[in-house]
Amino acid sequence: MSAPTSTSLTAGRRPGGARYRALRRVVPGLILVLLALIGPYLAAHPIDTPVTAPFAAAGDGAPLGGDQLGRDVMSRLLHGGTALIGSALLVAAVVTLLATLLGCFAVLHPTLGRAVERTADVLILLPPVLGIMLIALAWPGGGRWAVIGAAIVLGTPYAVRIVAGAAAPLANAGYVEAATARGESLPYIAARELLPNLRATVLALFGLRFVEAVYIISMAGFLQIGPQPPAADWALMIRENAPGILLNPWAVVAPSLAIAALAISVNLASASLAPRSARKAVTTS
Amino acid sequence: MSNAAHPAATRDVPDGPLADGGTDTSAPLVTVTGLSVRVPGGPVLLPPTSLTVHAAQITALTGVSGSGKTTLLRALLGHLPAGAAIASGTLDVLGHDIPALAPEALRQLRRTRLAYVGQDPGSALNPRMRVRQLIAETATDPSERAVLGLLREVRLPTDDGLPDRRPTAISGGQQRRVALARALARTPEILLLDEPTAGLDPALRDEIAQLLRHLATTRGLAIVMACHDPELVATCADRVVRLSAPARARVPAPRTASPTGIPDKAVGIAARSVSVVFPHRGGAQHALDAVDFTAPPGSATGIVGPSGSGKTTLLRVLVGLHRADSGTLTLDGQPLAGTARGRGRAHHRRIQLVPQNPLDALNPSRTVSAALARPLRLHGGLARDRVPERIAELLEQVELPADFARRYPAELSGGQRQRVSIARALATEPDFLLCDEITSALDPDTATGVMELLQRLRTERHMAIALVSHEPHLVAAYTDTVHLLDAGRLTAHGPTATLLPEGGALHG
Amino acid sequence: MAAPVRAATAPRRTLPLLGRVAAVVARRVLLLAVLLAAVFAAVELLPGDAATATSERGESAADVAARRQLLGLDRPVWERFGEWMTALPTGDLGTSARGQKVTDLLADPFPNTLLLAGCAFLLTVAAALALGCWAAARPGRPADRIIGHAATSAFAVPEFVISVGLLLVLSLWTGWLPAVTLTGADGDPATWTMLIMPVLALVIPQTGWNTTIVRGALADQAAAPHVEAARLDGLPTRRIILRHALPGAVPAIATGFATSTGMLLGGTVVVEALFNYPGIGGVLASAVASRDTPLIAGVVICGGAAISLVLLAADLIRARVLGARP
Amino acid sequence: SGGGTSAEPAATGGKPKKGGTLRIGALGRAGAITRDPHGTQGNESDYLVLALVYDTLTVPGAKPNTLPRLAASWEPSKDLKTWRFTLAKGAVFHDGSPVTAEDVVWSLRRLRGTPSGAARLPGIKAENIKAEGADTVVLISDYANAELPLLTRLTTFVLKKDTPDSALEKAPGTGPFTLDWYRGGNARLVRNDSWYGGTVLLDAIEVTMFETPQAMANALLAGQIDVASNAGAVAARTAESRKDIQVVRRPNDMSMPLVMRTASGPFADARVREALRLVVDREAMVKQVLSGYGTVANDIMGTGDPHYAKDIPQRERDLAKAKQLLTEAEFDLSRTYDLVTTEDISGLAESATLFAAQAREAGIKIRVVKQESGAFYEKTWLKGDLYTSYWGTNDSVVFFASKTLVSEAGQNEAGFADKDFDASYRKVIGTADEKARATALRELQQIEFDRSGYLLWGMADGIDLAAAKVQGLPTLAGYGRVQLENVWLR
Ligand SMILES: Nc1ncnc2c1ncn2[C@@H]1O[C@H](COP(=O)(O)OP(=O)(O)OP(=O)(O)O)[C@@H](O)[C@H]1O
Ligand SMILES: Nc1ncnc2c1ncn2[C@@H]1O[C@H](COP(=O)(O)OP(=O)(O)OP(=O)(O)O)[C@@H](O)[C@H]1O
Ligand SMILES: [Mg+2]
Ligand SMILES: [Mg+2]
Repeated sequence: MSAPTSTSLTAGRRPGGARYRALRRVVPGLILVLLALIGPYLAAHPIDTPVTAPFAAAGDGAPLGGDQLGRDVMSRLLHGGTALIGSALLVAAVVTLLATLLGCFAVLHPTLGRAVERTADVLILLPPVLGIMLIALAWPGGGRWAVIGAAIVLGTPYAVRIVAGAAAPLANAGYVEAATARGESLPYIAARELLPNLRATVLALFGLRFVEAVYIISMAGFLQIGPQPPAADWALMIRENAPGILLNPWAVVAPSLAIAALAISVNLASASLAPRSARKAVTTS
Repeated sequence: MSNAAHPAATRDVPDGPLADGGTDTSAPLVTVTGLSVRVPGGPVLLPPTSLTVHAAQITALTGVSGSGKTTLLRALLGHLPAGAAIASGTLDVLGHDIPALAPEALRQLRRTRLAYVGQDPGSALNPRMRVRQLIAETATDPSERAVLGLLREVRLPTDDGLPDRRPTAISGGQQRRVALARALARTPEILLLDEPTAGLDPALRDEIAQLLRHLATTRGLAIVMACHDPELVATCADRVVRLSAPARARVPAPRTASPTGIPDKAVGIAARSVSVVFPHRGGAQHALDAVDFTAPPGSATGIVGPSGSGKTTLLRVLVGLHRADSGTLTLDGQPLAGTARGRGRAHHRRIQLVPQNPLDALNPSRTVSAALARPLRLHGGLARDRVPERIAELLEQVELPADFARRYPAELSGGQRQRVSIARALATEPDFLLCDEITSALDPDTATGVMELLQRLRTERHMAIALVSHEPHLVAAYTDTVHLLDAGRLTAHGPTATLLPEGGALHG
Repeated sequence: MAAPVRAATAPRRTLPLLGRVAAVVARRVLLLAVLLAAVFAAVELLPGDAATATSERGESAADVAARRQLLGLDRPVWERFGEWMTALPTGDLGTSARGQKVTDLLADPFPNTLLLAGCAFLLTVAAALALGCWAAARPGRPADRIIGHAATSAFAVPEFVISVGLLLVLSLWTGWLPAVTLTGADGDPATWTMLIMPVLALVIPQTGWNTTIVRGALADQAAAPHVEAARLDGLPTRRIILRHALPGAVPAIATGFATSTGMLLGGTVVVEALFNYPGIGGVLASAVASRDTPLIAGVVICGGAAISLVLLAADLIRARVLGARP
Repeated sequence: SGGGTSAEPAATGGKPKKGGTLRIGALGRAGAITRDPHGTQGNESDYLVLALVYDTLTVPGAKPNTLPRLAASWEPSKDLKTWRFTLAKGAVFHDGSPVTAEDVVWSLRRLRGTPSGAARLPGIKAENIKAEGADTVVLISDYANAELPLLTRLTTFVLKKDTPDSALEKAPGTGPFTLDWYRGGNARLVRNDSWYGGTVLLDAIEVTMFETPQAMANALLAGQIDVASNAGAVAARTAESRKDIQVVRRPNDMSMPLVMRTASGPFADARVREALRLVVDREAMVKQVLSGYGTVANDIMGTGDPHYAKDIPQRERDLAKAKQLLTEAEFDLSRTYDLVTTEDISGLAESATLFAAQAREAGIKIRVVKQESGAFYEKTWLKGDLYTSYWGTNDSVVFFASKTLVSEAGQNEAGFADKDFDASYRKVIGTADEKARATALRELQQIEFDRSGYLLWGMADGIDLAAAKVQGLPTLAGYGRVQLENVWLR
């Protein structure tokens, strides 16, 4: 029997095929983000100039028809993703980061853990919509930033709970105790001992938070908080054009599809980045 | 079944990878020929092995740690580790070609004819179900009478409410037997056991050995067990299959023990009158009750006591993972902070613990080399380019090949993990090494090797060892003094030779 | 031989159940009070107040000031909060900025919203559990992937988009269901068919969210040793999921459902507007627009009480499930 | 004066027929419900119910724009300060008791006593509202006011004398319908057989309150209601393809002017204001913002007035002239100017957005700022340099002159102070002679056209949707749409 060569060891652990598959799942998300970024340059018309009748059906000049002012839905669609994707990414990143930090420290530091738990308990009683209304109204002119702030404040407590829940069983693991006995600092233990084992949780959380952020931002748009006209924003487009849905369904359907596609592709990407082994599912063999 | 009546007759089959029950007339239940398992393009988990198993026989799989015992059992069960695959050979269990079996047929096989009890059966019991439900769930006859009968068969009491308790409310030995009853409930033809007695005290071990013998005889059951406990093999196995390990690092030549005399009491690590109380609903439990402990530099101290007597708790107090409710700690006569956070860098380096459970002692998402490099950099202040060299050295000390540095813990066997954990503790070059059951997952040869290493470090570097162990012969052989604990109290302490004559049974 | 039964679990059952429940309830009530104080303070932070918000064209500054005094807005917040809180136990929610009793304003819409959100909640629980278990039983297979993506996108698409879609398909194009809710003299929806679309609009996104959580929690449990062991015992997948994986996943799932309650109540603001459902959502929207502190607080306390009840149930379930573990 | 008939029926489908229940939807918000006839009616649904149960002294008409209702006729004194209103014969409350001048006086004084009473009955003090005999009510204005009857058209609902506040919800009115039940904005009204104003054909009216025009339009499309009141242009276009739905257009319903501050700021120069008026593309605005459901306007408020100056030439887009005027006025083109708007009514924010785009073509940089309604009225309205406003009563030039244009007006949105305009206004309201008044009115409108702070690009039609069976719907602008007493079902 021959001993395995050391070079084949690493290759065996992560076969090229798996890496390729992971890449393939990340690509749709990247393409969409890229499209949203360069979309404004592809748009045929400016976002605030009418080119056709209000809610005109799809036709020449406006492949997806006109919106409530007769502006080109297609051009607005190409313009409208940037801000939504940007804000949702920002919210998801900040919430995930905060939650990961607080969650890890909370399980390692009981006092902080209790404080976080109590805050989460109170905030969970506040329906998110009411929370957005209050925060956005308390900060008039905050516009998009107010909504981003609200989404972060409202999303963090629950996210902290998820991270803390996943980290709690690890906090007493032998390797964490070994690190403590070795004299490692709390930040080191959180970052190097806990975090690597929470990759799956954190990435899944990021995906979920992104979707949640899209939801909250569009909800805020519907409640007339956040981005202001004539901004081309997918959520705003849905809201503004909803009355004309029977006249030009595309004005509503296209941004809705864009939001759904965005959510799916980001989730797909975050799921494929998560380590396979850490998240075992019920398998039959 | 003819041989069920005289099992002793086939007991002393010669060891060897190709051991074959040539004397059996019945058709074998399991036939393994030249089976080898490996990660494609990666390491070998099991070198080519052959094996036949007959009804009413106990087959013991032995071999050094990492030789593939667990892997073979999992292969028989059709449940190889992720990424691993059968490289060669055939595998026939109860007339089925396991690797080719459809998932549903495999499930049926496991459900009715093949039972497996893993290395840690306690955690394999659903903590939310009662003992009674656990057994009825897999039983061919789930009636009350049959369930109680099974419990009696594994020698569990049925009249003190045990059937209505949950797994968390019974002791480790009882859990092991409940798991066994659950496996037997489906009236299997083959029973696969992985390390059925690891970490149990000798009394429990003997009881389980008897039980297995009894089951094989009365039920005509074929038992295959992975086992590194020579005594268990000696008392109950009909045949022994010795797996040869894949190529491994050189075994260091055993050195003669040169125990130093008991030095000056003022130096070394000491605990005075330490008490630890765990609050429990409706009362408190004294895990430690005014316990004194001393370990001078270069000494070897055994800590012995039945399960739950507070051994682990004492070590945790010493290393600062648990703050004692009362009592004082000193190091070389200087006060020692009660928590690791309160201690200085030097203290962290000087006192190291090898924790009890090898399964979670290593961070699953960091490689062996990362686990070893950190203490080297933190405490050794080693230059970056010197680190790999030192890691290889440490691995070699615990008899692991240097290329294991790149592996993740999931790619190691139980014993290999335990040795990495020992190597990590040694990386800081500690003055006091606190060892909590460090040989429970190791076969005798490897265990001896590790103990010899510690012995050598004792003499060379004047390192003190505190050794918690259920294996009296190890305590007897490698310690000079011993502390006896019982229910949180120190019942006796003194020279090992007087307290543990010839390593005899201590308790039970 | 064996060690005695561990002391950890035995005395648990002896604690009076009533006392434990009382403690949990007391904690929830306290949390609700804290939230109310926070909301009161937040409304104070909003620019403008009820007096200016309810003013109309042509009113002079003196008129506004007079009304401000009439509404008691010139007194300090804490004084008004204290007054409001002490009246609470008597069932008095105070007087709105327009001078109506808050209890009267909420008497009709709140039960309607409870009906809507309650139906949606039950449906969500049932659907999410069923879909989540179904997907978890087929990890990595097409059914699992489809459910996963569908759940994500269902959750990403806000209620108002789903409402519009449902309206188009189920009512305006096919005429199967009434487009809006009309009420009779008793203030309730005239027919039960009017509930279908609002309930669906709430259920679809929330089911998406909860299916994701159920699926994740089950996947986490699947890695637990006893679930793995059950698999090696050859038990059928269905039984493994229902009997071995699900109980351990319940705490995480219960927390997920509890958060859902808040989102459901929030979603009613939008859904009620689109389907003209006579609920609390409309009251809340206009109360926030007119800075009507007592009315907002009234809505918050009703919603908070409903959420608290669900959380309480979650607490009890969690205590029961975790109680089995030391 | 006095006389004439109520609104013209929208469509005639044969001989009016008695019977049937009309299900009508109207906009309203749950939190803004008011049952006080003299309170602030934020909800159209509430106003609709009140207007059908209670009567005002006069009602809006097409020509003349003030028609008799509870007051059968009115007569001014020579100095146009004292006005005598004679009550209709046979007017009784729903409980059978006759309407007396005392009841009317009490109701008007109650109205005058509300916080916004001074704005609703300007120039009339509470003590100057008096009864004269059983059927004559005397209103004495502080100044000569030829248009005083205009003020009595909208909220002068008459209740029985001394109705306590606690009994308001069930207080009997005098209107064509009596209240069956009311709950959370929704109501059912049944025919008042003893109404003095004529025969009412409908058996009952069921009012449903809708939070959004969209929900209301959907209800109509799904056949759940018969009339969607004020449903909007988009709903109308959606319904156009449906044969079973009629679209009732009520011209001159809503004005959405841009207000430019004349008193100070960048638009104080009349040339700048004129330039902006020349910049706007009125046709495009009507087409895009109103979906074509409206008419181009000429910067004069009150387009529905019978005396509206149709002879003043329509201002057209002229970018060259605009640029020239801007240069003459040394207008700073490098700056970005904020145009503040709200979403109070649909189309408002859109008009601002579109105007900003059009202004850019003339080199003027305008940024649209949307404010929340409360903040807008507190911070911007009456104060801002450039903002959108909206008015729903557009059948009187004098109304706007008195409320928003004369220099001392309480709601002078643009801070407009023009001696010539003030003089013309005084002449209009102080002159009894029809001819002299008409001349002054023409003059007043010319000034408004030339240099007021308003940029009125167009007028939105009021749009009601109705099932084909509904006949006799009102076509008057603004609150004229609540006059449902002549409606019948085919
Ligand atoms: N997933 C894996 N990937 C790579 N190598 C593995 C993996 N699992 C186990 N191995 C290697 O396979 C060999 C056999 O492992 P196995 O667990 O069968 O040993 P064992 O005989 O049970 O040892 P022990 O007595 O220590 O438990 C070991 O050398 C181990 O390092
Ligand atoms: N975290 C804890 N909470 C509550 N009780 C505990 C805890 N840790 C240990 N105990 C209890 O304290 C006692 C001593 O435990 P300890 O782990 O020190 O025993 P041990 O001697 O190491 O036993 P074993 O040989 O089984 O490892 C036991 O009865 C145990 O149940
Ligand atoms: Mg093993
Ligand atoms: Mg121990």
